[in-house]
Amino acid sequence: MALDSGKPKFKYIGTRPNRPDGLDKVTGRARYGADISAPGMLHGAILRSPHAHAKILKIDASKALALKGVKAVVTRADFADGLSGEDWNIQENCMAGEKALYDGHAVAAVAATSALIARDAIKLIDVDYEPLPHVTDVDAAMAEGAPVIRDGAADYSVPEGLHPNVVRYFESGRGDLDEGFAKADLVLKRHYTTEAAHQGYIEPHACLAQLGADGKGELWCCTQGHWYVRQMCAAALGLEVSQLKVTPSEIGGGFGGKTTVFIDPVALALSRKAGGKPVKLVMSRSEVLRATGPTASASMDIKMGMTKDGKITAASGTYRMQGGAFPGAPVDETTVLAFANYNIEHVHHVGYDVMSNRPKQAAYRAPGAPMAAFGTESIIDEMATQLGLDPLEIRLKNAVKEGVRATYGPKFPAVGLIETLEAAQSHDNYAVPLGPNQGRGVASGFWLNWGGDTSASVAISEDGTVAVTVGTPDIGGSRASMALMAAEAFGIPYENVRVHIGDTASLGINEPTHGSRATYASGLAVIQSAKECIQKLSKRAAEAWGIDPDAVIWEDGFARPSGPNAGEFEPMSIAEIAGNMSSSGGPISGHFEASPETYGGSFGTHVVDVEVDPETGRTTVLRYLVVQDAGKAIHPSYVEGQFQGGAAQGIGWALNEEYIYGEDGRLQNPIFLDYRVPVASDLPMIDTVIVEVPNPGHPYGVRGVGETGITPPLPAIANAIAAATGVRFTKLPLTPPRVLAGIKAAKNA
Amino acid sequence: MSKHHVSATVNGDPVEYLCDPRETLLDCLRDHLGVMGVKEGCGTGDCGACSVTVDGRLVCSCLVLGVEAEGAEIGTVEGMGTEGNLHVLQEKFIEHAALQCGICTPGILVAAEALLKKNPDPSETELRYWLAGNLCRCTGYDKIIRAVMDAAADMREAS
Amino acid sequence: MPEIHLWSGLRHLAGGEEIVAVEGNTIGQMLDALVAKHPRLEPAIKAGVSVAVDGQIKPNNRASKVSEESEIFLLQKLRGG
Amino acid sequence: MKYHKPKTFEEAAQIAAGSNGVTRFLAGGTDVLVQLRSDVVTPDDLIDIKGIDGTKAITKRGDGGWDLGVAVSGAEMMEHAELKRDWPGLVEGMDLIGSTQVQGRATLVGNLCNGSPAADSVPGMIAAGCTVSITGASGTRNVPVEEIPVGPGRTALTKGDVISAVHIPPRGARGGDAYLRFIPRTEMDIAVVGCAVNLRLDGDEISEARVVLGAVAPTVVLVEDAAKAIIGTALDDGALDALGATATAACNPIDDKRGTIEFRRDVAAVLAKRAAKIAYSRAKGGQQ
Repeated sequence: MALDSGKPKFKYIGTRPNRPDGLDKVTGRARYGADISAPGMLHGAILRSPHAHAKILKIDASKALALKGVKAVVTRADFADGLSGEDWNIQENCMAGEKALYDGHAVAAVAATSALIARDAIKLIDVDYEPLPHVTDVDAAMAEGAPVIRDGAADYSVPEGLHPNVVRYFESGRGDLDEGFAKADLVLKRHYTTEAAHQGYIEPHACLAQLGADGKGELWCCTQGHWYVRQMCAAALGLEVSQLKVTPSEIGGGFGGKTTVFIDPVALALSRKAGGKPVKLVMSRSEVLRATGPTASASMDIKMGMTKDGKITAASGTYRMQGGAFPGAPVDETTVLAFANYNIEHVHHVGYDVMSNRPKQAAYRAPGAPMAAFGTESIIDEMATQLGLDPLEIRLKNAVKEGVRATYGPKFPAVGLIETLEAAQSHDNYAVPLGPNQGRGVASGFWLNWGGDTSASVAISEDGTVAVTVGTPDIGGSRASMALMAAEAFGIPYENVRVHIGDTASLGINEPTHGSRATYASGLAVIQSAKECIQKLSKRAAEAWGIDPDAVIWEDGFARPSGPNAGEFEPMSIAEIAGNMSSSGGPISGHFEASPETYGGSFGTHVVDVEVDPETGRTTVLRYLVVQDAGKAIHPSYVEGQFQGGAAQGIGWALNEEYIYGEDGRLQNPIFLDYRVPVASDLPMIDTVIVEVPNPGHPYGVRGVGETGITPPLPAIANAIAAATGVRFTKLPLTPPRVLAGIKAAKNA
Repeated sequence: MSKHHVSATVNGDPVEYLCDPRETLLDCLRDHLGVMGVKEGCGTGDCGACSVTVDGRLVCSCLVLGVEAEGAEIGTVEGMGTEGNLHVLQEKFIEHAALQCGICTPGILVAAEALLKKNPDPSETELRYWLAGNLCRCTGYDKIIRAVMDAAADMREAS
Repeated sequence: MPEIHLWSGLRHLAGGEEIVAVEGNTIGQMLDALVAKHPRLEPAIKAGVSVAVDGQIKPNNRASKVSEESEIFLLQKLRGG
Repeated sequence: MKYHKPKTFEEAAQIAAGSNGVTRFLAGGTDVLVQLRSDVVTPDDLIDIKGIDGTKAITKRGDGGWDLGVAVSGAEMMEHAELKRDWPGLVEGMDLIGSTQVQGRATLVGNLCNGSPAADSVPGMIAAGCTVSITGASGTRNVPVEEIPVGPGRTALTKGDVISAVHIPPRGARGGDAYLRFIPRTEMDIAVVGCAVNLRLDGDEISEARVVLGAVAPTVVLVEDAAKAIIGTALDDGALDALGATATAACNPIDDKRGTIEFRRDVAAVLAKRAAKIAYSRAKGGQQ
């Protein structure tokens, strides 16, 4: 259901045609990261540290090298020297140097003539480790006496006196907290924690790499951003960036986790060492869970003041987040977004980015926002309950709208939070009567979205069809959206547009498909490139007619004289102009290169009903509603798909997904059996409402929609469980043992 | 290490391959026979991306050894339908936008086809439990369930 | 002169000031002027900041124009996800 | 790793006895292959027993009991209407293991030999009073299922022993069984607690019962006190409470990634009561 209100009528935008890659994907023909081979190809395997923290004293690969079929062994010595900053972090994460920093950290790699030989060979590499004390919990990692992951990693922002594991510090806010809390009738303070969750894409990282001694290389890999891959690999290996060409495969899910590299530089290093033979490297699932980037875990203290009628008078939050053995926990996003849904005069945030002996965190769908929402939306809900107020009403009372100053400083442009709250309020799900042990939870969420470096090109073919090349890998159907936008711009059928994802040699630099930016930024780029083409096409028609180009208009795929004064000419179709392209001045194409900044944020509100078994603590999700502002839904089915997918991931994070480390600092659940993502029978249908408050910064009003959807589920589920059980839970995930213990404790209290 | 010679059929076509006894049927299909619609998501039978049928029985090809397939009839997504003659399930998956990244799609199609052969009129709950071993991280399953239910309805009508 | 609003974590590096007026027609010129006025801010600006100009967050665009009337906020460096 | 495909159990036992390294028998392979892939166990000799006659057979004996071949999969058990009617709890316990795909391969004996205290099919087999035939160097012997597991991942089988058949007793009149397990999700997890109950009625009263718990001790446990708590009762509230208390008391669990000690004790009681009610209803002819 789209809530459309008197905006321009579109011919293609908003329809639901078949996706262009559908046929490939239902027939098994689509080629993902591990699906490509090359003549003479070797297979790689990586040896990983069994220790959470250990000095690497010596690596002896002689036995591995003696194994028949082994062609190369690489260690950190085979990578470039002298890196700093994030380049060094990424290199160090791909291959350990002096220390193994977490369970699963790569320490050496092998290339051999078969995958089995490579796997056998890594077992023959002898590594002398000196185990060191380790720490995996965020609060423990910043406590006095905690093992130091790496001295000197802290940046300018960290005040004196903090543990060296605290590497970045944030403080922001406005107003006067004391004054704000003094105005409140109710002040509540709560401690919340969330565990690290993994993106859980079903396709493990995979690549096929080839690199010669001349520094020229090619890489095929599954990634959200191949220009990032190119830059990171070039840095890690000391290559000139342009000498490496990266081609993205079809990608089997990313959710932020494929915006960086883990194995690609290793595969290139192996290829170089093996005399330039191509090397295929594919992670196993346990490698994915142990050694790629889950999100950060968080420990948070939230305080909020509210008047009797539900107006928030002040709020403060302290956020401690660990993002593994490197700087980078998304505490900057967490602090910015913490209270951003609401109009609060007195607000203050403090954030700590903390290192621990865990894998380097990577982006995960709205990085930092779900944790922030868990704190804020949980405490608001508890206060609403205490004050006897409706959870949607209390949010409406405080919701931000255009012109309101955000908690992070600037004023909001047009945004759709209120519209999502109202749509949730009037949805049937909000009125369904609940039975015993059932509860309803509500939460809202926000993601700023993103623009970023964007380069695209649109080329007219000889028959008047259109080839679009964008640089943002298609994870969730963006080729369909690009084709729709191009079709709309040209006024030609959707089927006449073919969208390609270009390799790094075919376009200017592009940021990855991240920040919910692809449909906004690449879409904008496609529209602008199409407009450039239309200008050129119109000019060709004008020249053929011998009139001024300004006297030509473009309509529904035809150049037409703009009016009787322009002359009497039969409209000229795109096919006709294209057919004469070579004889009328040559190729016609349009380009776009910029970093668009007019992305609009997307708000969402979720309503969930659960039932909790009071004897086992198990939660069943009965029904789920996602309401979110899409600005303008280009292909509504894939917008709904983003809403539903984000909700499902959030439900998993809320209920059962977590990184579990043992006393020994090793990950205890590096397998889908125990890293428990939702299965089909865990979930109900996920109802959706697309709200459309157009983004004035996009020609068709688009807002990114990919990330917001994972933000509300954590608190929405917790709030629903609180309503069902009468017990407030502040620690995620809400596993049955945790919920049952809470119910028992409340009974005994 | 001696390799085993295996003769089998894949989607009705006779095939032969040599395999190490440690190689799974999944490895053999992909690496020796080039049947790339079969995907490895976990290698432990937890994700279903490698679903195939062996003698009509739905299994994870990562939990079958290549050498065990001697004489077996193996069915993969490549055998479900061809361009221009898609299986109803394949058509409905496209129509309902029941895939995003698509990596789980071949396994889910094979699993759904196996269900509908056994039970042409499954309830939503039966379908969800049948597909519980096929993880999808993109869609939240909603559109997948709708696509299969719709395909089942069409197939019942056609038969 | 455009005025820049600093987030509170930066204020101790700017002599306690919350709003700093600096010369500049672009974000880049303005940030350079800010560092010239308060050198202790240099590492923070170098580490990367996002700049909101009249409500629009510009993550990394030194060439972007600003004017006397612009409302300018510095934010922590934001990244896509 | 060497792959063998013997034609008889005697041959299989000889290969195992003669092996100098690690041996594994392969039927469904749903544990063996996982261990192989994750480098936990790479056998030197892998003995595929599916080439042996009868390993896929489900046979009703003259006494009304059942003999199951060792390669009969969970799916084949579920599809066998008569077996399921006789022993719904046992069959459902098997059916709960893994996904539909895993059901296409997984077997009772594999689940038993894996030695996990959380094995879903084992409580039902023990509650039913199943035995297995073991073929070894000294011939074939018949052993109650409860004597097979001796610790986590360990069984009473010795080198050269291979389980060659499963025997299920006759259901008999007015009997019913049930198996319930607790998992965090709805599917695909390892049991955090499992409980099987098998009972027989005389009138409204329970005359025989066996109660078995899984995942709450180093092995699956047959809880005689729990059976005593309900024998001679009509499963009234008092009997159920006593059943729950004895189930909790029989737990000797650990805290691990799947559950806590306290949770396992509590839920053992809950499942024992729920499973007993289902078994009782089935014994009365209910369809539950």
